[in-house]
Amino acid sequence: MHLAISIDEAVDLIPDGATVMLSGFMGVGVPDRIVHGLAEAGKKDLTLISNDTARDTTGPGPLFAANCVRKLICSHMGLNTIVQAQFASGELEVELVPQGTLVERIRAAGVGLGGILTPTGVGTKVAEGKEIIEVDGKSFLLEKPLTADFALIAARSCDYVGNLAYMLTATNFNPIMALAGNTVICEPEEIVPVGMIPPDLVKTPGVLVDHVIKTTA
Amino acid sequence: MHLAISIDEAVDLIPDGATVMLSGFMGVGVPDRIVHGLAEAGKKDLTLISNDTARDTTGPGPLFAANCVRKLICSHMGLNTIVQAQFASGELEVELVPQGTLVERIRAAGVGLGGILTPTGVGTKVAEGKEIIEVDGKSFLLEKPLTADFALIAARSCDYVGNLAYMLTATNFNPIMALAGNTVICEPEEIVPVGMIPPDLVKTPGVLVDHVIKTTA
Amino acid sequence: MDPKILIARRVAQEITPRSLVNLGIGIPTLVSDYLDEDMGVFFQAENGAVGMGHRPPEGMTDRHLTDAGGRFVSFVPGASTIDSAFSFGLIRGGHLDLTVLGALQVDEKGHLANWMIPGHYTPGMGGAMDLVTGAKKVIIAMQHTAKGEAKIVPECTLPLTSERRVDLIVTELAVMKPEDDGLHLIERAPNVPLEVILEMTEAKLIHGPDVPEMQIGC
Amino acid sequence: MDPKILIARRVAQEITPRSLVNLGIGIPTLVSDYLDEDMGVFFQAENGAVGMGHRPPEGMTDRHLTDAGGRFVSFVPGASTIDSAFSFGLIRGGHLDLTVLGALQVDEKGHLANWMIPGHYTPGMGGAMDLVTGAKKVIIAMQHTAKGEAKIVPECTLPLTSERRVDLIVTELAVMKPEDDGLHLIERAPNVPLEVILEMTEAKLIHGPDVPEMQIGC
Repeated sequence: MHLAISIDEAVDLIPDGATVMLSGFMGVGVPDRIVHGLAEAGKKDLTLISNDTARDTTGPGPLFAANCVRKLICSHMGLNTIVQAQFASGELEVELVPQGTLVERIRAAGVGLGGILTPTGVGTKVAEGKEIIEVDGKSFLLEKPLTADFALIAARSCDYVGNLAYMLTATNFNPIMALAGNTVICEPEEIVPVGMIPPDLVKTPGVLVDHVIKTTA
Repeated sequence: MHLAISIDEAVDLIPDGATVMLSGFMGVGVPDRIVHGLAEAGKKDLTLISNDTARDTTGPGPLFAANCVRKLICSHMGLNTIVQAQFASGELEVELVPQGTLVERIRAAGVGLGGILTPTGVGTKVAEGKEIIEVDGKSFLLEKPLTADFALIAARSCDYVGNLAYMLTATNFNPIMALAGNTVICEPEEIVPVGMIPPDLVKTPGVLVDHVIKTTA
Repeated sequence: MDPKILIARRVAQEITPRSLVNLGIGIPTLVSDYLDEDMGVFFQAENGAVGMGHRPPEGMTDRHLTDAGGRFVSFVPGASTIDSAFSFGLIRGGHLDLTVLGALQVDEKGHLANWMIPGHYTPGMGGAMDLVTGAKKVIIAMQHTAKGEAKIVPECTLPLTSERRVDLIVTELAVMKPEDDGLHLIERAPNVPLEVILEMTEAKLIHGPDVPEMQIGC
Repeated sequence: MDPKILIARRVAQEITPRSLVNLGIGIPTLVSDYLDEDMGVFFQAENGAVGMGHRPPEGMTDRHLTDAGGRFVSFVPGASTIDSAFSFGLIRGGHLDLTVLGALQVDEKGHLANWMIPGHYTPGMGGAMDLVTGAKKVIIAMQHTAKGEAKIVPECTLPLTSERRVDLIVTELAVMKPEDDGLHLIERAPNVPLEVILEMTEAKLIHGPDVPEMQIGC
C-alpha cells in the first residue's frame, strides 16, 4: 500500500546529479506534472534517459529550458530547438541509441539480463567500440543494460497498491521503465480504490512502484 | 481477417516430425482440443517445447500417451508418469531448461534477438558446453533463441483479426509463444466480432496469429 | 502527376492484403491514401499503435492516441496497443511485413543511409535502424535526386542505417531493385526516357533494352 | 510443536510488510499460514500470479486461476496477472523480495543443491534456478536431516542450483546464516541443546558460547 505523495514531495526525492528515466513518446504518456516540478525546483546535472525530447514546451522540454540536464540518452532529439542549441554549444552531452535497442536495454536491466544481443546497428557507426557476439554464424551487437536511480512514469489509472493501467499509445515506454528504475515514481491520471483495476488490466504490478503522486496539488 | 478453421484442419497442418511449442502451465492455458486432435491423429516424432508435462491425462499428457513425442524441451516433467517411463526407457529424449531461461529464449526468437545473457545456471550443470559472456565483470550464460515450426496457444477471447485476450494465470507462456512460432494456431474459448476486444485488452495483436480454431467441432 | 503522389501510388501497389505496415515520415506517409481499405492492411507505429486509421476530426481527438510523430490518429476496428518493447519486438522479430522509408542515399548494394550527415546536426536514428534491420521487406520511397545531387550512388558516403539490403527503391523516375549482381532498373515512370534516368543516377543501373513503364493507372 | 510448523513459524518472522514473496512446495507453502494478513504481503507464483490468497471453497474455483502447482487459488484485492516472461523478469530482475525453498543439501558456503540427484530420475529444475539466482533474499526451510543423513554439509556433493549464497537456513533444530567466513549458527530451536545441533550437522558451524533460542511465542 502507498500513501500518495505530493508533487513537491516527489521532486524532493530526486537529488541533483541523479540519473532519471522519463517515459513517454513525443510528449504522450509523460508524467508532465513532475517534469514541471523538477524544472521549477531548478534541479541540476541530471542524466536523462528518454526516448525523445518532444518539443520545447512538451514532454521533457521544460527540463531543458530550465537547464536541468547535463547528459541525454535518447533515440531522437529532432524537434526540440533548446536541446539542439544546448547540444551545439556543448553544454549538453548526448548519446544516441536506436529506439529498439534503447527499450530493450532498459528491459534487460529490469529483468536481470546481462545485456542484449541485437542485429540492429551491426556494421554501422552504432557498433563502434562495442563487442560483437557471434551466435550460429550471425553477428549481434552486445548492448548493455540501462538502469536509473529513478524512473518517472505516467499511468491512466493507479490504485493504492501501486498497480498501473495505461491507455492506448500513452503506454509506450512506461511499463518497461517501471521495471528498471531503482525508485519508481508514478504520476497517474486517476487513483482508484484497491481492487478496482481488474487483475488482467494491470500492466505494471504495484510491487514495482515505490511512490504514487496525488492527482491534486 | 481469419476464417476460423476446424480442429481437424488445424491438426492436418502439422506434419510428423514438426517442432511444436505448446503453451500452458500445469495444464492451465493449454489448447486442449488440438492436443487431443494431434493425439488421435497419431502424429509421430514431434519435438515438443512446453514448460511442463502436467499429468498423464492433462495438458500435453495425451501426446505422450499416444507416443507422439520424440524429443521434449521443458523445465519440469515431474508429475507425468508416462513421460517418466518413456524417458527411463530411452524412447523420449529430454532437454531440461530453467523456466526463466526457457521463456526468455522463446521471447528472444520472437523479438529477433540473438540469444539471452542470463545469470541463471552460471556455475551449474546447466552451463556445461555453453558460452560464458562477461559484461562489466559479471558472468552470464549465452542461451540461444528457441523457435518452432508451430506455436499452439490458448486464449480466453479472440476476434476474426486474431487479436487475443487471456484470463488470469491461463496467460502464462501464451503471449510469448505467439511471438515465436513460424505458424501460430490459437484455440480460443470464444470468438467475438472484430472490435469487441478493447485495444488495451489485446495481449497478442492479430498480426501474430495465423489460424484461429472454431469453438465448435 | 505530383512526383510525391506518383511515388506513393507506385509503392501502394507493393502492399499485400492483411499485412502489417510501418510508414516513415514524408512521402511514405502518403502511401496509405492510395490503398483500398478493404485490403485489411494494419498500419503500425513505433509508439505501439497497431491498426492506425485516419486523423480524426477536430473535437474527436484523444491525447492518448497518436502516431510516432505525436499526431492524433484514430484506430480501425481490431486495432490494439502494445508497449515499446513489444512494438520493437514486432519490428526486430520479422513480424512487420513492410516498412516504407525515405533516404539520404542508397547504393548499388542496396545499402541505405538515412540518419546522419557528418558535420551536420543529427537529430537521431529513432526507430530507423531497427526497421531496416528487422522488417520483412524494406521499400525506399524518395525523390530521385536532392537539389540536383544524386541520391542513388555507387557506394554510400554517408553512415549506413543497416547492413541489410533494401528490397525496392521507388522514385518519381524509376523503380529499382538491388540484387546480388547490382542494382536493377525494373520500371520507368510514365513518359520518362531511359536516358534521363541513367543521367540522374550515379549508381550503375542494370537493365535490358526495354524497361517497362510503371502501371499506375491514373 | 510439529517440526514443519516450527520451521514455518520461524520463517514467517523474516517476512517484511508489503513484500513480494514466492513460496516453494512443501514446508515453504506452510509459511503463509503464520502471517498477519494486515501485513499486505503479496504472494507470487512462477505462473504469473501476483497476490495469491487462500484456496477457494469448492464451487468457487476457476480453472483460469491456479498456483504454480496447478492448484486452485484465490486473489487478494490488488492482485494482478502477468505472463511467464514478466513473471521471471520479476524473479531474475531482483523484484522478488524473498523466496523460501526446500533443499537436498546446503553447504558451508551457503550453496544450495535442490534439483538433481545424479543416477536418479530428475523431474526438472522448474523455476528454482532463477529463484535462487534472482530473489533479493533466499531462505531455505527444511528438516535438518533426511532419514538420518546430514543435509547441511561441508560442501554440496549434489549438483548446485546456483552459485549464489543463500541468506538463511531454518530447520526444526536451528537457524543458520552463511557468511564470508562460514556458516554461523545463530539460533537454537526451543529446548534443543547445542550438542544435538552440532551432532546432526556435518558442516562446521560457527557459534559463540551461548546460542539464543528461537522466539516463536507459541
